[in-house]
Amino acid sequence: MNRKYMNPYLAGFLLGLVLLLTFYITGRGLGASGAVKSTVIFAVDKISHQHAQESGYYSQFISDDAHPLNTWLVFEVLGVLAGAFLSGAIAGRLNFKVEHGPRITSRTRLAMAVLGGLMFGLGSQLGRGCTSGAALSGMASLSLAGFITMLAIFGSGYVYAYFFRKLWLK
Amino acid sequence: MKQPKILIIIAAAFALMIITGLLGSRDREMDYALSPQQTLETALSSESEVFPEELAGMLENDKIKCQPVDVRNPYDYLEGHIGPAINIPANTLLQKDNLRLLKKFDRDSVLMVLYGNDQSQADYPWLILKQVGINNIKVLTGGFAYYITRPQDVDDMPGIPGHLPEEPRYDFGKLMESIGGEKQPRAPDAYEMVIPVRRKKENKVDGGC
Amino acid sequence: MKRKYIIPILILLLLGAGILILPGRSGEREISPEELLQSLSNDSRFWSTDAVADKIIKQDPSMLLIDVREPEQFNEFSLPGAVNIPLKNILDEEWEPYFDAPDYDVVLFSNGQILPARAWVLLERLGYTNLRVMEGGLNKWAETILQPPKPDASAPGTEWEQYDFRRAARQYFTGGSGEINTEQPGETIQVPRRKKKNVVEGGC
Amino acid sequence: MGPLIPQGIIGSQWDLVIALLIGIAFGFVLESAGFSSSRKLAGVFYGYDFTVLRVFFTAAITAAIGLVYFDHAGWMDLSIIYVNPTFVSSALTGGAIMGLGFILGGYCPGTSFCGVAIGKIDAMFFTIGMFLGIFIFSEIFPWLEGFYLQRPLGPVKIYETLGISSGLFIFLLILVALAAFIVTDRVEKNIHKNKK
Repeated sequence: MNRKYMNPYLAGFLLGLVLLLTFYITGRGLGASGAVKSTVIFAVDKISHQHAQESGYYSQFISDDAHPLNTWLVFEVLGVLAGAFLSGAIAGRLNFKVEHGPRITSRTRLAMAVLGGLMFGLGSQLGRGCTSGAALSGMASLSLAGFITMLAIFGSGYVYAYFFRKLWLK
Repeated sequence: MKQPKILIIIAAAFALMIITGLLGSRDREMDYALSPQQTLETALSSESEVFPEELAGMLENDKIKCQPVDVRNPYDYLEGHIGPAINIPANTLLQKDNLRLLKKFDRDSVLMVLYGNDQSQADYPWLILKQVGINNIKVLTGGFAYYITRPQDVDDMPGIPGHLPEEPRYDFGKLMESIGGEKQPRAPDAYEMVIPVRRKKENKVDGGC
Repeated sequence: MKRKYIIPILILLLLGAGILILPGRSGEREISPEELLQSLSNDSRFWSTDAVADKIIKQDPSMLLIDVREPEQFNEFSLPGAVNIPLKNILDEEWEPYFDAPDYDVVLFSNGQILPARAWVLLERLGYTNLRVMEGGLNKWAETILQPPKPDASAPGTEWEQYDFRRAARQYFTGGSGEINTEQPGETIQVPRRKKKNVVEGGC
Repeated sequence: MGPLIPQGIIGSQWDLVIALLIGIAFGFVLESAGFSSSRKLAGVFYGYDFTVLRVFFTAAITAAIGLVYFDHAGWMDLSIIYVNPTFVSSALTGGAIMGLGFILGGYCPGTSFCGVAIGKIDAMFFTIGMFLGIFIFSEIFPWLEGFYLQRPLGPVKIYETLGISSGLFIFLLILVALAAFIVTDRVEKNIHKNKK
C-alpha cells in the first residue's frame, strides 16, 4: 500500500520536537555532512596513513585513542538510514529506482547527482555545515551563521533554478 | 485528512507542557524582590542603622512594635542577648519557617533590628533580607558588644570598634608623615596598573555539522 | 489551508505572543538568595591587612585593589595600585571587566568593613567569583601596618614574626629601604569551587 | 537542568546511543515527509511543491520557541548549547556552492541518506559525489585556510546583531513564516491549475 506523504506541517512540527530533544539532551543540534567527513578521514587514514599524518587538515581529526568513525554524527546518520528505511517500509516506498525529471535520461540524472553531491560536499565543509546542521540547527539556536547559510543556500538555489529547469520540469 | 488533527493534538500538548513548566518554575526558586540597581540604592541609604539608645528607648516604650533579632550562633545567644531578642542564626535566615516569621513581622509593621557580635556580622544578612523583600528591618550600630557597654552619650566613645565604622579613625596622611614617609604609601617600583580586559564569552559546547 | 489549520496557527501565535511578554530572564549568571546567604559562611572572603600588605610588596599581579570610598578620601590616602570605584557606581558597565576577572583576586576595601561588605554582597549576587574584603579596612591597616602593636615578651613566636613583618612593611611603605623577610606564612586561602560548566564534544 | 549530558545528568557514555535514537527519529520524519524523493525536494525551487519550505520553517520555529521557553522555565541553560560560529565569507560562498549542489543533485546530505535508505540510486550517486567533494576540500584545504577563517564574528546570535530581543525576533519569524505559508500555498495552487 502506497500511503501518501505525511502532512508537511505535522512533519515539520515533529522534526522541530526532535531537534528540541537533541538540544535538550546533548546540547548540540542535528547534522549530516559531518558523518561523510569522518568517513573521508577514515578512508584517507587507512589508504595512506603517512599522507594523513602530514597534512594539517587530516591530522586534526586523527588521534590514537578515538577512532575517526566514532563520532556523534556517524551514529546519528546510521540512525537516519534506519529511520528512513523503517518509514519507507511502512509506506511501501522501498524499491531500487532512479527518479529523474521527465525531460532527461536517468544517465544524465545520475551524472548530475554525482556533480551535485560533489558541490554539496565541498560547500558543506566550506560553510561549516549543511542544510540540517548549519541551517536548521543554526536557525533553531538563533545563530547568525544559521540564517546566513540558509539564505545563501536557498537564495542561490532560486538563482540557479532557472538555468537548470530542464533537469526537473517538463 | 486526519493528519492535521494529530498536529492539533500534539501542538496543544506541547503548549500545555510549556505552560505547566512556566508555572512550575515560578515559585520553585525564591526570586529577588529588588533588582541589583535597587539593592545598590538600599545599600547606599544611610538610615539602615539604629543606635543602642534608640533601641533601648523603643524596647521600653511598648507602644512601638520592635523586635530585635540575634543572628549569632545559639551558643553566643544563650550566653547573653538583648532582652526580647529571638535567635535566628544568620545562615538559617532564608529557611522556610524563619522567613515566614520575618515576613509576618514585616506585614504587622514590626521594626526588626538585626544585631551580631559586631555591626558587619548583621550588615550582610540585612542587605540580603532587603533583597528578598523584607523592608521594615534595620541593623544595630556597633552590634551586641557595643550595646552592652551602652554609653549614655553615644559620641564620646570613639575607641569602641563598630562605632561609626566607616569613619576614618586616623588622619592617614599625617600618620604616614609622623613615621617619616610621604603622605601616600610608596608603591612598589615597577608597579604598572593591572587593567583586566573584557573577557570574550567563549562557547561551551562543540557541535554543528 | 484555511480552516483546518486555524487551531495550530492560533497556538503558534499564542506561544509567540507569550515569548514577547515574558520577563527577561534575570541575568543568567545571578545566583539565588539561598546561595548568596550560604557564601557568607565561607570565611575565605576575608583577607587580613597583613596578607594584602604582603601581596603589595611582592607585586602580586593577580590582586586587584578596589577602593570603594569617595574620590576625595581616595585622593587623600589609599593603598598603592588601588583603583577607585565608589560604591554608588559599582554596577556601572565600565567597571565590569574588573569584577568579571576569574583569574584575579578582587580585594574591596574602605575605611571600615561595612561599605566593602555591601559591595561584596552586590557583586557576589551577579555571579562574580574571587571577591575579597580587606578585614577592618584602612582603620585596621593603620593599626597593624603603620603602628604595629609591640607584642609583650611572653607572646608566642608567631606574634613576634608578625610584628617583624609589620615593621618591615611599614618601613617599606614609608619609603625606608630596610630589607623585608617575605617568608610571612601566607594565608592558606581555600577558593570555593563553584560547579564548573564542562565542555561537550561535538562538531560535524 | 539544562542540556542533560553536558550538565552530567546523563552519563556521556549514552551520547552515542542517543545519537542513534535521535537519528532514527530524524530519518523517520524526513522520509515520511517525502524528503527521500529529489523531485519533491526540488519542488521548492520550481514552485510545484513547497514541502521543504513548510517542513523546514515549522521545524526551525518549533525548536526556537521550545528552546526559549525551556530557558524561561529553568529546564535549560542556553549559555551552554552549541551556537554555530559565524564566518561570513565562507558561509556565503559555501552556501552558494551548496545551492548549486541542491539544484543539480536534488538532495541535501540528510535527505540523500533517506533516499539511499529506501533504494534511490540517484541518492547513492549523490552520496558518492559528496564523498568526493569532501575529499577534494580536505586536499585543497591548505590553500583555502585563509579564506575559510575570514571575517569571524564568533558564535553571535542574529537578534544581537539586529539589536532586538530574542522574543521579538521569534515573533517576527513566526509572522514571516505564516506569510510564506499562505503565499506558497497560493503559488502552488495556480501552478497546478495552469499545468492541467
